[in-house]
Amino acid sequence: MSAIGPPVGALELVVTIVAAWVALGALGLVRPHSLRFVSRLIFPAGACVALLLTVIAFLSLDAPPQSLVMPLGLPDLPFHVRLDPLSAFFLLLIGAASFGVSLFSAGYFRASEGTPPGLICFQYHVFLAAMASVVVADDAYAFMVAWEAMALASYFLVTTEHRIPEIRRAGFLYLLIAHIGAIAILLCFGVLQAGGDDYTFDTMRNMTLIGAWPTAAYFLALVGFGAKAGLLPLHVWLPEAHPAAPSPVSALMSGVMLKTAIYGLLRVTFDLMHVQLWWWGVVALALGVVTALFGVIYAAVQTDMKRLLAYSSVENIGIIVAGFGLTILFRAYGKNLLAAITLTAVLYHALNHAFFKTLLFLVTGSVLHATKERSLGKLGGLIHRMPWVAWLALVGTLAIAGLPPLNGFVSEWLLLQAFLFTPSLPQSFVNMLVPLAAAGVVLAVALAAYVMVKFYGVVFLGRPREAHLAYAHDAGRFERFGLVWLAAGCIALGILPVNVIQAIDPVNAMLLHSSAISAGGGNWLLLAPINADRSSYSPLIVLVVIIATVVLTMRIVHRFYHGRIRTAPPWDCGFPLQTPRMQDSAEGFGQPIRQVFEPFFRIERHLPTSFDAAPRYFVRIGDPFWSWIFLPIAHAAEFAARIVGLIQQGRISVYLTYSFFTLLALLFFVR
Amino acid sequence: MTIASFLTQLLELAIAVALAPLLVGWVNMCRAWLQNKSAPSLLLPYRTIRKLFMKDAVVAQSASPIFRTTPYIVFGAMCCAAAIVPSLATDLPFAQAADAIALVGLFALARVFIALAAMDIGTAFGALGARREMFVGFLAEPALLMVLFTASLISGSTSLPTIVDALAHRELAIYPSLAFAGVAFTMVSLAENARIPIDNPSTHLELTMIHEAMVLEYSARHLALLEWASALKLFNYSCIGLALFFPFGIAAAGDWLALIGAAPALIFKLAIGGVALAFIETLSAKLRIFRAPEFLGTAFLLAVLAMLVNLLLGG
Amino acid sequence: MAGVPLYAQFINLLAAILLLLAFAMLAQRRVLTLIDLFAAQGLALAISTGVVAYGTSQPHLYFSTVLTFALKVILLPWILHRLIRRLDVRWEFEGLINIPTTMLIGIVLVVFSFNLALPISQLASTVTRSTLGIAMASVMLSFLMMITRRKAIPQVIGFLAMENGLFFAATSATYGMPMVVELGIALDVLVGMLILGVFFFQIREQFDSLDLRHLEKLKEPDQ
Amino acid sequence: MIEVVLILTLPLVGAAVLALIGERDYAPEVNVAASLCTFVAAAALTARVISSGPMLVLDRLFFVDPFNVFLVALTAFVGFTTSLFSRPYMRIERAHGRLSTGRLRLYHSMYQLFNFTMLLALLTNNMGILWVALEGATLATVLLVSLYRTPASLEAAWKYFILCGVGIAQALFGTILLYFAAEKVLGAGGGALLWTELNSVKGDLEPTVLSLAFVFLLVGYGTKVGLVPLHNWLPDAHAEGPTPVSAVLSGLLLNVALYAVVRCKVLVEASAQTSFAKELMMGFGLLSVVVAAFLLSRQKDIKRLFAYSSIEHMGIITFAFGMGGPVANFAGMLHMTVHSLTKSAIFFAVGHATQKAGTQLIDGIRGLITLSPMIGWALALGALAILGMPPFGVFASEFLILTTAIRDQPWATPFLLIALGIAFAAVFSKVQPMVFGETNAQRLPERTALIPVFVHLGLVLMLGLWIPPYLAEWYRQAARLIG
Repeated sequence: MSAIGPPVGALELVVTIVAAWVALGALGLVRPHSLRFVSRLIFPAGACVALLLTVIAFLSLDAPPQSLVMPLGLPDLPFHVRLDPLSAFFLLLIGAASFGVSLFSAGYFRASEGTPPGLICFQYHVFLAAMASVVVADDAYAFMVAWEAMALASYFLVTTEHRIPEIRRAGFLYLLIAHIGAIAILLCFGVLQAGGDDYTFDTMRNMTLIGAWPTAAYFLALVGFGAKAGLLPLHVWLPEAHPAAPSPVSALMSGVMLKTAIYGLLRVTFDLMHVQLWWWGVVALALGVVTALFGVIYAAVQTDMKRLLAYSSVENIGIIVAGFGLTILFRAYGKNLLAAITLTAVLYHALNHAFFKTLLFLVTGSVLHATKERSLGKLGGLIHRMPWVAWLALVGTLAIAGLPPLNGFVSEWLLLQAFLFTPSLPQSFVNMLVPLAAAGVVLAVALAAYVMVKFYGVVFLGRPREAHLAYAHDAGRFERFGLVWLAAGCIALGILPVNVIQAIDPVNAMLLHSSAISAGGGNWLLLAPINADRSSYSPLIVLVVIIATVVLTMRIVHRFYHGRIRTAPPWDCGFPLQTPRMQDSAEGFGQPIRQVFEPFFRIERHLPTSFDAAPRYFVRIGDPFWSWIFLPIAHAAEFAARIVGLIQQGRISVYLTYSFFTLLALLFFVR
Repeated sequence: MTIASFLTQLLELAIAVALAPLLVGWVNMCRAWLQNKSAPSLLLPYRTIRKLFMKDAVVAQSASPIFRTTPYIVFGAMCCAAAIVPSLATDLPFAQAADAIALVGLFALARVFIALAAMDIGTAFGALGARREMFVGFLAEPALLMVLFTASLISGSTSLPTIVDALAHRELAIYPSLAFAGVAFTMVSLAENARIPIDNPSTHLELTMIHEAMVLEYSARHLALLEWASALKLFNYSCIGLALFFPFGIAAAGDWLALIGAAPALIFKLAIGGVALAFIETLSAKLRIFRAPEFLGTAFLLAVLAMLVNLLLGG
Repeated sequence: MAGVPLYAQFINLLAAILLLLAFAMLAQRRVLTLIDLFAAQGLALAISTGVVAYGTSQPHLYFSTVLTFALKVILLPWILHRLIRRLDVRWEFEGLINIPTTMLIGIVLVVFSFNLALPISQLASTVTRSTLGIAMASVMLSFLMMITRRKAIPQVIGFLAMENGLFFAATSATYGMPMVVELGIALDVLVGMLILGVFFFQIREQFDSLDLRHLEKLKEPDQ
Repeated sequence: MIEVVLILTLPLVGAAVLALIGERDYAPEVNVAASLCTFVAAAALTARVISSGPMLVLDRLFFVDPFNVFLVALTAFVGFTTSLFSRPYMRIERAHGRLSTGRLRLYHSMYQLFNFTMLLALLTNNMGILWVALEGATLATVLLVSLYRTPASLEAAWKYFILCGVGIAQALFGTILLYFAAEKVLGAGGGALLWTELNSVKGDLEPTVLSLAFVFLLVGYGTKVGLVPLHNWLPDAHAEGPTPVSAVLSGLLLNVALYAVVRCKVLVEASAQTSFAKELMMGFGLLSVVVAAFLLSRQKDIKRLFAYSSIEHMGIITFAFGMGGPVANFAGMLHMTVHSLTKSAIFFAVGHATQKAGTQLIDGIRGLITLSPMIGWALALGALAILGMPPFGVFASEFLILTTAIRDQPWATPFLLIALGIAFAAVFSKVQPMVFGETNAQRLPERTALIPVFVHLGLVLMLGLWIPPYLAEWYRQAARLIG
């Protein structure tokens, strides 16, 4: 790509694209109730714009930073925008994922009970525009505006079906946590700005913080961006909001929006600040691993397919943040090469997650449309009814389960490699600690496979658990395009890691002044971070070999024996009565995990007794963080409010007494 | 890569594929002896496979293409794995393409597919088996990875040939961490190969079976491939174990004489290993399925401990 | 008080009377007497203004003397009396706190405001500087009175008495504010009084009593 | 010069005319016309001040500088839009039989009078007149608050009158002390209360007297600003008065009172070299923010809810002015502007919402967006704007305030963080069900006036994304003025 070089005025183009998205959205408001107008015209157009963005971002990945000053913003603080490798990478992510999602949406949205389609289209495109602006913003104010616009747009999208109380509640929770996080981020910028003369990121880059200020900034950022990314314990909104939203929106939120939080973390920690302390890294690492384990364990016991995916997003974010912490660790000890490798893993995983999680959420959308069912317990056997969706979903499933030769495996491979480098760290305490983290990550990855088998198996395989599933229809044309694009992305990212890493490398150069591939002994075929005989991986070869063996075996078998096949009903083990309901339900499949991790769950469970007139089994798995953190806070606030409320108790003489004593107190204070 | 090393690669692959059923036969034989039964023929597994290939395949109506492709994919994955693990020699060009982590990935790939295939029919048994298999897997996999990590921390590499080189052809050094790793590895491989105490390959008792429950719906060539694949799996695991803990006799790169000597060494080691496996299976009793996590958890912790010990005592 | 001109001494005397009256109002139970006391206070205020005007020969203060007299001695008391008669509320009323305690608090207030005003009075250029403290004290006392009264009218009288204190501060401590300001103030007081008159009737017709206990509905709901 | 006269006379004339023609049913239009003329005059004045700097008119009696001229413009503008809104609103009220024509007459003339007093307070150069005007504003609004003559409204008006009366009395005492200190420097007579004069000699005013005076002034005017714990009149008055009055009360009156406080603060800070004025204002500000935030979560009545939010924002502004410095003052003034625009817009929307639902109780108002999307969106967006959501202007000022605070007054930021969080939770959790969900609202006899709402919100949105350079310049001058 470096051969072509960045298009002239790439940044201007990006800004135009953002404007174009907003304009398209506004166009949707012209005829808010005409579904065909919106879905046949605007969403495809938006998709084209997204594709354009992808191309531009890709071309300007290794371009020198360009910046612009918009004629908007505060008087002393016009909006600054900047296009450097980091933002280019995330623009690439946004563009690529949203291309697929927009195509899908063109076929997805129906006239809904809640928000009219035109309005949805508006909010949707504003959401895209906001995400793009977040990553190009180059001053605190522009960033915050874009950031909160993103939150607002997504909030309104989440509450599309606003007549359902749960959805309203989810939206509220989401916006609340987003807002608190935003305030934290804002304060973080306040610290970074360090009384400099304005709020541009350049000023912050030039400031050198002293004393406890850097730590304050880092932790404010961790809280603020963590709240958006769904880091423990601020993840509670995520499993509520993602299922509530329409599937393309959940896809965007989970696949793309969470990454903007990662972007923010990287930007603040490595670009705006010059010092990184090793124990910041330890904190992030620990948080990440705990989040990952928590997320995947909870995903394993979910019975709603979108909640399951939401928790799996929590897990992936946890892995990414763990990698982020490791990067800080290496960076703090000046091991820039290793830091670069880790950072590559982080970015790579972010990109991968953007693809496969988006894909899977869109798949749930198609399933939802085809069956009107979200509960895993009522699905099954869809591979026969909707083959397109099923096969594309299989790609996503294998990818997210971290299996070679797909993309999920590559990033996890890199991350584990990075973990194996820790012995070179000078501090023995960290040396002891990191292997534990590695073990945690590996455990999370292995569990992810469990979860995804559950997801795919229960939804698509087996026999339909409900009669009406027989009428399920496959996805439409636009939807297929979207899904195919994302699946293709998963495969491409999986088998061409070397090229991808080369593309990402400018980011390392920018943030860590080091390169992940400089020392690598690999070639286009062979991915070798340090040198080929230390560790190397070539998915292409693996893929070829596997396919070769498979084909060969098939040939041989059919050649020397025969290909005769009879079909028969499945073996009933002597029980003549076999109904689809006898298959494992989702609860059933998650039950071992629930048994093992019993103490971590808040389970309310009702087992039927043999005397029950109408026996029914019921289990709900609650998030313990509610009772650990959020409810106490809420109660404390209520209590405080009640106390404060006593001020206002209606008697005028009491009010007069207040003023009187205020006066006396002040008078006493001044003399 | 030179043509020679390519040949080595093919040779080793061929040997693995060929010898795998023999190992199974040998283990069953030993076990029969230890249990004072009259032993089945050493070649029984070959006969079974051949018989199965002859038969007509029966596939359930509700089966999807996944069900029918899975045996080939599993078999393919196992072959790749066999190509990575240095059993005879250490100059394996293919091992460049996939290191220890990829090896675990390949095992996982096989596991996931076989589990999906089990769920595909939509019988209670299939799902039950799949669930248990994944359940065993989610603890066994990390443990295996940790064992490999310990080794790779010692040798500073994750590519198996390099590890083996480091362990085999350096001057002899005592690695206390490998003791832990060894125990952990043994436990893992028992679980992974559907052996007592986790699973019992020679029973179809619904309450206990794991692997058998998954392949219940398979017949004829599909079943044959799966059986062969699991034999290969056992073979691979044994080879990994031997390569990590008894790496002696494995030929270094381009050392033809050593290669000649390596084959008998391998067979000898495998024979010993088979006996050991039979012993373990005979002496230990099948665990309840919910004891499995404790068993594997122990394995996992031991493996992690091995890493820590390694870092503490500098390997 | 040697060296201090006679009129100044006279003003100080009036100041003392003013404070005394403030105390008396604080202690007073019967509303009619309260009104008379208020009128008396207004008279003292008017006289003191006049004396200041004479002593410092500031003609515009004569004007405000007349204004004060007309407003505080004649007009407001008259309105109040009319109100009382029209609403026929000639009750005795109970304060929230009993009289002795109120007086005690009052004395504390007086001491407080005296030594608060002391440093300021030191650097006042006017001869009648000590009156500032007294003015402040009477403001405080009226404030206290407003707090302790439970009925509407006495509270308003307290309010007006507070205005008296302010006036006194304005005229005698600082020899009068600029004319326009005084006019404005007077106007406001008058209008305020009228509005209050209207109010009393509205409150009466709503609650048929002027007891402020009826005016305690709006509060924070305590759920 | 002529503009000043016009600005002051037009409302007076309007009041007189409306008092005469009250019964006619074109009275609302007259009201609108008067406000419009005032607004035009104010615009002309601002234009002049921007072009040719501060000016003194009518022998130093009136004084126009950037600081008060932007408030004048704001006041006139919001006064105008509110009159636009009150036209249909009041008609609907009459149609519902809650008001007689006689009351409407009172309402209209008092509305104009109220505008007059506020403009006077802003324009005058004389601290005494400032006091008089504010007292006048109280008197005018007391009658407006008690317009419905319900027990509740009477009670509210009574509390409003007594508390503000007492407070304003303290302010008078403060003014007297100010004069007392000034006359020694400037000599007795008119000059000693002119702000310009005081400002020119603020350095040599007697610190002890001034600090004492500031206490009285702060308590006095602070009562009208609604600073905790002097705020108790505010929610009642807002909740019980007619909605247009609530709109102007929290949109304008609070600003004007705060303006008075700031003027005094300038003098005191210069004379008393201590920072106690700053500390007092910051303390009161924070206290108001926190207490209001907690009280927000207990409201059942929608107008009370937004009244408390006004207290909270006044607290924020006071805190900003307390911190001082160019950025904080800039932010404070920006916040004044956006708050009054947003809050009045919200009250417009709330007014129609309550009319549609037939109740002020939050639980009674549901799913506005389904019956009348415009009102629903207005309420939703307004609430989000007032809660400091970008890209609305409120966020711009809060951004500046918070970022300044964490460097200058780090100790204060936790309180602000908590307060803003709680306020968001409280308000939004109440607004969301009112906007979304199933509805229970009914149609209205008269067309609702939502243009003002969206004009205001549009302006606020603009201020969040782009502040016109001259406006910015203007803020900067003002910020410099008040140090």
